[in-house]
Amino acid sequence: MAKKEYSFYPGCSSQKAASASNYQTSVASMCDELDIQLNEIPDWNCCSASIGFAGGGELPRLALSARNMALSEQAHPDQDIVATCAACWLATKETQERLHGDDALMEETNQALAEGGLKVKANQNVRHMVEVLIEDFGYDELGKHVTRPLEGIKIAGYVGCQTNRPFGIDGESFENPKYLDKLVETMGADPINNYDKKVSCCGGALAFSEPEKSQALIKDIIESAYDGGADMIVTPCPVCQLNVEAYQDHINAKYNTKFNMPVVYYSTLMSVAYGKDAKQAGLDGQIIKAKQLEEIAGK
Amino acid sequence: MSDVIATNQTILVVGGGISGMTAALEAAECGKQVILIEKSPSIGGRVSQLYRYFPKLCHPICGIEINLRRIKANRNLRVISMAEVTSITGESGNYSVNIKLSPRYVNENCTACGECAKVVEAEFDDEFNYNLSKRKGAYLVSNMAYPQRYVLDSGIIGSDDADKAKAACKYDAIDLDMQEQSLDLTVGAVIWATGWRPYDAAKIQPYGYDRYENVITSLEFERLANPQGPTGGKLLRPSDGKEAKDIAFIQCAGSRDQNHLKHCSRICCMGSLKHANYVREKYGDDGKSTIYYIDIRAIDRIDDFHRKVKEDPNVTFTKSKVASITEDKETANPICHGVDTEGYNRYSNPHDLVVLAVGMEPSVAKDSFPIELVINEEGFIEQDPANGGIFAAGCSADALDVNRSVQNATASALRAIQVVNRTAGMEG
Amino acid sequence: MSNLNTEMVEKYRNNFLQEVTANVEEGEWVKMCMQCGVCSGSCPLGPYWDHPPQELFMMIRAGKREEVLTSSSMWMCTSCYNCVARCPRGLPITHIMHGLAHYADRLGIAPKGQQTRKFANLFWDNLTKTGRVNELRLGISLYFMNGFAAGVKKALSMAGMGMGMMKTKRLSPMEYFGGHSIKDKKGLQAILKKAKEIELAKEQKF
Amino acid sequence: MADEKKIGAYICKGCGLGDRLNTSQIATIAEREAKANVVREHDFLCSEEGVAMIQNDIDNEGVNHVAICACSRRAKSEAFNFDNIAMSRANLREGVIWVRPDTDEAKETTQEMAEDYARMAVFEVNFMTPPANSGQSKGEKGILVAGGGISGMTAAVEAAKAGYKATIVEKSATLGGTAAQMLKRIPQHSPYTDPEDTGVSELVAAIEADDKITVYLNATITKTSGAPGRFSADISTESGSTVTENFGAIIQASGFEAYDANQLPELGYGKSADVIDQAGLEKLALEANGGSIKRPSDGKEVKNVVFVQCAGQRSDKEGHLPYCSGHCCLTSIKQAMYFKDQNPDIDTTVLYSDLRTPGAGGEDFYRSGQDKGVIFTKGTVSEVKSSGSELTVNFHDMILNDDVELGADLVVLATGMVPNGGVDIEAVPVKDEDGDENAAVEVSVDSILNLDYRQGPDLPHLKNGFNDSHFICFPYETRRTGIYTCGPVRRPMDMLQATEDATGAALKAIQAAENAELGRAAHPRSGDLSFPTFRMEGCTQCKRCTVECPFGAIDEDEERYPQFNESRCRRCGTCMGACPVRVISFENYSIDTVGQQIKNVEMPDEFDEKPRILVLACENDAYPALDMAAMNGVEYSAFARVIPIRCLGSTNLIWVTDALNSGYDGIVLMGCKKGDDYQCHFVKGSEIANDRMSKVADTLQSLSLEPERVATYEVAITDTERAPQLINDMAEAVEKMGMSPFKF
Repeated sequence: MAKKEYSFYPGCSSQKAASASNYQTSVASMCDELDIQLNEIPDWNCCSASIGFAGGGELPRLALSARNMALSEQAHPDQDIVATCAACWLATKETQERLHGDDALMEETNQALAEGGLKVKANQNVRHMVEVLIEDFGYDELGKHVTRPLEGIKIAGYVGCQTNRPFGIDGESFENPKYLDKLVETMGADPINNYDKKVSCCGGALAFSEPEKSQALIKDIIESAYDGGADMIVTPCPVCQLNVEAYQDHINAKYNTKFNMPVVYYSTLMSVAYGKDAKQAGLDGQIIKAKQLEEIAGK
Repeated sequence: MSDVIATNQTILVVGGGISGMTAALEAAECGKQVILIEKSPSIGGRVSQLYRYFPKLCHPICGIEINLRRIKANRNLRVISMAEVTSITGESGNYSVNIKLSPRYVNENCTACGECAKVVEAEFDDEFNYNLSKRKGAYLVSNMAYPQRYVLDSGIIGSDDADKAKAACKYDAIDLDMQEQSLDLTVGAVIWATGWRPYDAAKIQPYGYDRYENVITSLEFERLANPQGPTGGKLLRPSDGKEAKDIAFIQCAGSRDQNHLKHCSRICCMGSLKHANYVREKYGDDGKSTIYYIDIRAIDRIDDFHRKVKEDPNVTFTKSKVASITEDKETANPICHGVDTEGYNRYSNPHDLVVLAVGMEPSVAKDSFPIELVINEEGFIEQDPANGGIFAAGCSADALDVNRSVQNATASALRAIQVVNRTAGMEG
Repeated sequence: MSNLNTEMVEKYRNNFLQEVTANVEEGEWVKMCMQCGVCSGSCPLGPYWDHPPQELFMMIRAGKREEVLTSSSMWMCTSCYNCVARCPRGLPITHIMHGLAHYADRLGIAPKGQQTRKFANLFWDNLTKTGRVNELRLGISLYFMNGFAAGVKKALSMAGMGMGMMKTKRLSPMEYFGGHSIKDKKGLQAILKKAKEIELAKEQKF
Repeated sequence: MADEKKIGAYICKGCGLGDRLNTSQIATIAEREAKANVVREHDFLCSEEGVAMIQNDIDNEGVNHVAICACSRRAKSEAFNFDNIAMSRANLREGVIWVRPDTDEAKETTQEMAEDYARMAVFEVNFMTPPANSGQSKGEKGILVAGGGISGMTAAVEAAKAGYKATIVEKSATLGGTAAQMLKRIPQHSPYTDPEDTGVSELVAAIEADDKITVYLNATITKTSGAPGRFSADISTESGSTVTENFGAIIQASGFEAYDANQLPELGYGKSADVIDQAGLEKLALEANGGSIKRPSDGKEVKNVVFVQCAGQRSDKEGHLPYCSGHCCLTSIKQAMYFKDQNPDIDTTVLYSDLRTPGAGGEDFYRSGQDKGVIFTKGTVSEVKSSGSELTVNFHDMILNDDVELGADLVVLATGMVPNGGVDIEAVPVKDEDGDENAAVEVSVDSILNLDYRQGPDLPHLKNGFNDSHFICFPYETRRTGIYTCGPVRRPMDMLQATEDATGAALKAIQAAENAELGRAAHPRSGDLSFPTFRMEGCTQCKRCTVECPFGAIDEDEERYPQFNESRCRRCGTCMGACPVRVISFENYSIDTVGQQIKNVEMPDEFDEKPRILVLACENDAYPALDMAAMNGVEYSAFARVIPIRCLGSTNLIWVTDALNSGYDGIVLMGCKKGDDYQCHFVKGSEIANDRMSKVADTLQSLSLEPERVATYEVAITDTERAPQLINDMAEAVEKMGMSPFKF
């Protein structure tokens, strides 16, 4: 297969020494195996996720994503924009939809961008990395690269919210998307069927501002993974990953549970299955070590 | 089928449900030549699968019995089953229609003695019971089937079962060499009465029809309630065959929802009120019904039926569109989650069984009509001069209850008669 | 700030729905709600809302301006989009909640101690400074946003997590000094400034 | 039929009949005992050859009475379908071998059963004559339409389009009815977003342009007599002139009256000029003539209007309407749009309890209303107060659970439709304290049709004054043949439905006229040519037939003898059952056709321990139920002899008495559900029969027989388990009571 190039929007959390830097590491290894070239959007900015709304009004927030699209149009005009972060993808895709749905908004946005010497058409496809994998490669192709099948590992596919709603991955349902399970299967591991917290919310950004409420949600997400017999959880979203992994101590303390459930990215699984070592797979980024993966990666 | 005679004064009725039957009979009883075609092996349509009608709680097949007698007695009316329209060309007063006839593998000799069914072993999902049970590969659609003739499922053709069936028939009624046939008719007017199909409940993802055994549709519930149905009239839930006594009815399952059907299907509220009656009929005070609704649409004089049910202490009305259904892993009880909007009360109610009052979707998809017609966004055929001599009857025209379907079908019969009378130059 | 509030009260007399329609992001959708309640039932933090979305919509129509804008309800939105996905009338409920929160914040009548409100503001300030979010600064300011004592307490309680993050190189002390930023900060800030102007100008038109 | 009677009996040996029964024995009985002239057996009677064999006897052997001894009369009816002959069916398959076990011990009783049925069939047909057109009809085809509103105009126009003459009689000075008082109507076409032109002017134009349509304005129908195909109506105009015209059928489109909102003082009607009903708003909208709508009290521009749904409707309160008028929600949305389309800043609030906007268009229109800024609030209104120029609506907000005082400068009450259904001829007379009967409450109401029928001047009401049909599958089956109602007089409805309804009614009217000419019965025995006749010399003028006929088909002539109006008759036979002196009969159904069957059952000697149970089963429901029981392989007593009857209402006591006298041990009567939700296709048949049977007790007493020997049941067509059970129950009861002493 020929090299595939995309205009890449990494997002703040994927930066060096940021909360999802390990995600970025594994994505890089995965792409390397699949011969994907990610061309970073020069000087991209934060999308304000879905929490910037208090300070930023509608237009300012749209302008943020519009700027990224404008920069992408300049740098990589004929490439699809690809994001690995759910929030980044959603914010950008939403902006695109809104701009095309409302000429006045498009006009105003460009007025604003002009101040920065930019102009946006917003015609590039805005896609999540998972879409690239499923649509541009397909499970069969992805399977062909597996050199170390993740045999015997039971994995709960936690899709979460923003990679799933309101857009979601084409052909998947909001309530029971199956793509993570299929990816898990493709990598030779065992998906947890009827994982009923699959698309439940982890509290998102409110994990910071409403920790107790959010941790109650996170608890259910982990519990139900254990109920399903999972060894670990896989997710496509940095916020989900951080929230579900990082607060397990607090939750254990509060609810005296004994959670110690690794939470990894699909790209981590794939890197390992593709024969990358622990570091390349970003396994060193696990607060809760994914031992089974390390073993395989160590082989 | 070469013996089918039709002229530009003939009226073709497409669809043998209550609307098609009515349109065909009313026209034929005015002395018009009518051909009624039905896709399935028997006419009767969806109403023949219902247990009772609202608001009288009388039995649909009672009316069908009368209609069948009218059909048998009427020489102007010809019924052709297993027939589908493939194309219509021409104009008002002169249409050429091509009809595809699927093989029944059983000819007019059949006496419905049932010997073939006895020897055939292969079983298939019984579509008449919405696949809640199995039927033989040689079968009579129902005791009310008309034509009262058996059918061989094409799935057994070429198998020993087929030969066994043929051997068992003393009347040379089984013809395994039957082929699909094509029939060309000239007709003056067409009444389109292909009716409706239940909206695919699996698409309403939050309700988990495809994930939870004890979430069923209102039409499946009709079969469960019916003594002739798969459970002999017992309200047994699919997961464990236990009697369901605490039953939830969810309105607007697919209706009034831009994610599914935009329109209100009209019949579902009354249907669920009727179902609450079934629950009382079966269990008395031991039964419990909960109706989750947005607006109860018991329109016009039948609102008294609604008010009667409201007085039943065992029936709870909750003004809420259920947000989601989960399943209790131990009991397999579906749990309805949502908010009662009258005063903001959250609920998570477990029930023995959840019945989705699924919406009404036109049977024929907007883009697959054999001739261009004026069809509204909802997929129903509008009454429009541009449709020429083609008239919708019943649920092809709108989401209608039986009573209104029959009125509408009767009206359509007159519209068709106007066309053929004009072509016959009979005015004045 | 609150004079803007009184200004708006004047402007829209007793028609709060019109005010929302004009000034709140996607506010024109509020009138389309048919009170089925599916949004309220779908919300992950539902139980913590004093008034769930469908009720807020009804309150807006009923002109309960103060109750709505001073409510903490819309600040409970986690942006999970469950309501949006299920709404039979296609209301962009998540955005309407964001819009209401933003509007209340601008009018200066949003609940003072509301944690999400503070965090959201911090986040915005943080990202607009450098163009990118600086997680450590955000985190630290987050701890201290309720005052020093509370901050220390919270910082300690979160220390475990913080350490975990640092050990795994997913949080770096170096961040506090400088850290990530875009090159064309000026350009970005100019863009945002202009965007805000346009928005306010539009508002005046109504 | 001039040529002499020749009976052919044909015994089928197919479907296992040949293996299970001794058919040659049956043939012998048909010939020797029942005196059939031609008797033939056939291996496969419904086959082409079998049918040809019979047809040949008819064509060449002069057979004109045919007894088919094979399967149920409900089966193979296409095969056994011969012209101009009398035919009976002996049900040996569903009625005998399918309900009896195939065992040696059962063989004898099964054979007896079959022999009896064969004998019965031959005797039955022996007493039948092939019916022919009575020739009563005058072949009138014109349609009389009472009422010139949307429904009436549509009915006339649609009938004319089909080539039939139509005459509209409208009591007011103009056509158009209520619709003509409206600015616009609810949309009837996609995209269902805006009110449409009422369409009244087009209809009026179409009527004026059509020479097939005659219109009488300021006119009423002062007398209607006759029957389908020969109605005669006196049409009197205000000027005093009266013309008499003949018609084939009648459509009653007498519409509705607005509910009197003065009965809603709590909602401020009558107290403030600014509280109006929906009709009132249409008036204001028309007056506004495109400009802004002004309120009645002071002509001030309306800035804030509140619509109160279900005003005096859907409630059991004294003076309120118990039903929903169906159109009001959509109408209020339409009327709110009158304001919003004119000026979006006008506040329009609809207070509802259930918003009812069904069907394809309804929801779109609701959405469009919201889009235009109409506010919908689920609330129950307790009071509308007026203070000076301000109105205040007090209501409970069901969603916010709040008691709210809402200001308004105009309040529109969505009050309901009151049918203009004429005199309620069945209104129960009320007794005053002296016990004298006062005439019914409704007598003050003007009659619509002034029928000179024995049973009263108008159509019977069904409920709440509506002339609706009770049937779901047969909405046009009024109880006066050839007279069809449509529009809001039969049930509350909007204009779209009224239009559909009127078109359907037009078809039924045309159909009634066409069939009357051919002497064919109307639904449900469509096509039946038989009609009742009576032996005048025997008649005692007791009037029971004229009183009991569910369809008011029988009048009384000058000498007070019953006068049968064939085309008004539905052929149920209730008159025949009612007649104490048994002088009424049909060519193909009479006291004898059934009596002979009862008589010709072989009655075993008391000591044979073979009781005989007579089952008279309604052919519409009970008989099919037994057939389907047989298809399901349900067994029942071999001692039962089932006779299908047209309606339990046709059951004459003589059948019961004769049966008891001739030694039957038990009698089971199976009719349809009676009462409010009756399922009897002849409306009153089963009910009347039930009253009649209450007198059987006396008969039983006089014969000193146990009352348990005669049982009457309501049986539904779905009772495939229960119906056989009822027969077996009787068999058991008989076993307990012992055999009847009346076997000779």
